[in-house]
Amino acid sequence: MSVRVQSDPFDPGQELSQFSQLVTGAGAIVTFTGVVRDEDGSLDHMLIEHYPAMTGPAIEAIETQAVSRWDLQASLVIHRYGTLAPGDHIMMVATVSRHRANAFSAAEFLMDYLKSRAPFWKKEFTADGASWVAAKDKDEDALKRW
Amino acid sequence: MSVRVQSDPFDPGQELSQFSQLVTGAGAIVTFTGVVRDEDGSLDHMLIEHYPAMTGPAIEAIETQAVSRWDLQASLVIHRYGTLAPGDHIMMVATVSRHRANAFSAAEFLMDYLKSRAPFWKKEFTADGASWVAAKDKDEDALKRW
Amino acid sequence: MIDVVYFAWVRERIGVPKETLDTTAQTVAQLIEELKAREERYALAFADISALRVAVDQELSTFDAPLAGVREVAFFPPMTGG
Amino acid sequence: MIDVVYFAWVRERIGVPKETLDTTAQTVAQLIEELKAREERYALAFADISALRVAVDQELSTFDAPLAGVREVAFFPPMTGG
Repeated sequence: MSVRVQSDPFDPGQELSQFSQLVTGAGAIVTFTGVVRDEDGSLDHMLIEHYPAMTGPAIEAIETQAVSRWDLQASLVIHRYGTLAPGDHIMMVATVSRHRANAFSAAEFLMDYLKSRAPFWKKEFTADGASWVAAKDKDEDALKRW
Repeated sequence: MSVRVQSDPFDPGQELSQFSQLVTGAGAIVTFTGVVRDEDGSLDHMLIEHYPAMTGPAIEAIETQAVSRWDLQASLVIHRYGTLAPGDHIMMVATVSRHRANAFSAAEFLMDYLKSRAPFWKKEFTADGASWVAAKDKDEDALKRW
Repeated sequence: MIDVVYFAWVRERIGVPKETLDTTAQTVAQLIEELKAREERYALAFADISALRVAVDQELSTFDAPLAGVREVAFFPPMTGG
Repeated sequence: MIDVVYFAWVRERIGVPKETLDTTAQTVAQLIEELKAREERYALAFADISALRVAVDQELSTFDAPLAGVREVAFFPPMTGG
């Protein structure tokens, strides 16, 4: 189980290579990588703020739940903060389980919780100015299925 | 959209690195990697047989469905045949979409179809002899949700 | 003339991966009956067709599929990919 | 004495990321009332608490949470990670 909260970029491929070496006896590896999206070509950059004293422990708590609920052999969460440009990788989740359904469910669960329960806030900067990204009802609703 | 059926090993990390460069404007990349599992430490190796004239077209048909149904920007399926040892990577699926739910659903759909509809057959070799892996009812049932 | 191909334990029971047959069968089911009547190894391989799948010209099909114009029929157990 | 920290637009409205307060508030809700009474910028930031979330000692909490023994309270909008 590992959590990394960092301003530095990361390489999802390299992370998967390292992560897949943790797999012993497990059959299924799932990864999710989030990429900064430029909805309509107007995004200059994004600033991600977080709550350093809370971020790590909050993600660890989420990960601990996922590991026990879906019997994961290993899990990884990476989340960036600071300045990101369109196309940059924001975050990544990886899970390993004996069975594919568990690996998929755990990765989706982690994503849903990171969206709405990990203390990150995004501010978008466009030619028209800056604005905080509002939380989406559907992201909050996504938690209800777990 | 790409399909590779090969006996050579592949590196999931390197595949994800290359695949993630196809992402333009999309927000979510999901990968699934299947690893040869050694249920009880008795597996020596596995032999995967396939139907060369059918395998590529069958997977392409599945992928075409996934791309249109979940609005994927890109997708990748790699599946090995031949001799594999415990811990080897058997196959990999990657999907990219604007939204995470689509990328996850498409990857799970591809996996479920590859399990039961792509013409591969696994034979396991242990100290006690060799036997063909039987299809599981739950894998067939998994198709019903789509 | 039609090519018939076999995979996995079907191939092992029949003993060849592929053969070209001269047949008057109109459907896959009739082809199976013809084969079963031919030799014990076919009778064994096709004893329980609920345990078998068939592809006609490389597409998954059903046992009542017609063979007119078909070049290749494949018999195999349920697939175990992934 | 209690540390109060603010994030995102709450921080921007209040104008500081962190302050240490001497308060007699027994709950988070009472602390908010105390702050709102203090200055316009607080009244603005806390105008609609349904748009806010609170963490007490770095754990997500509720507005009726007691403050006895608490060292840090954080106010912020709903989170947008991922």
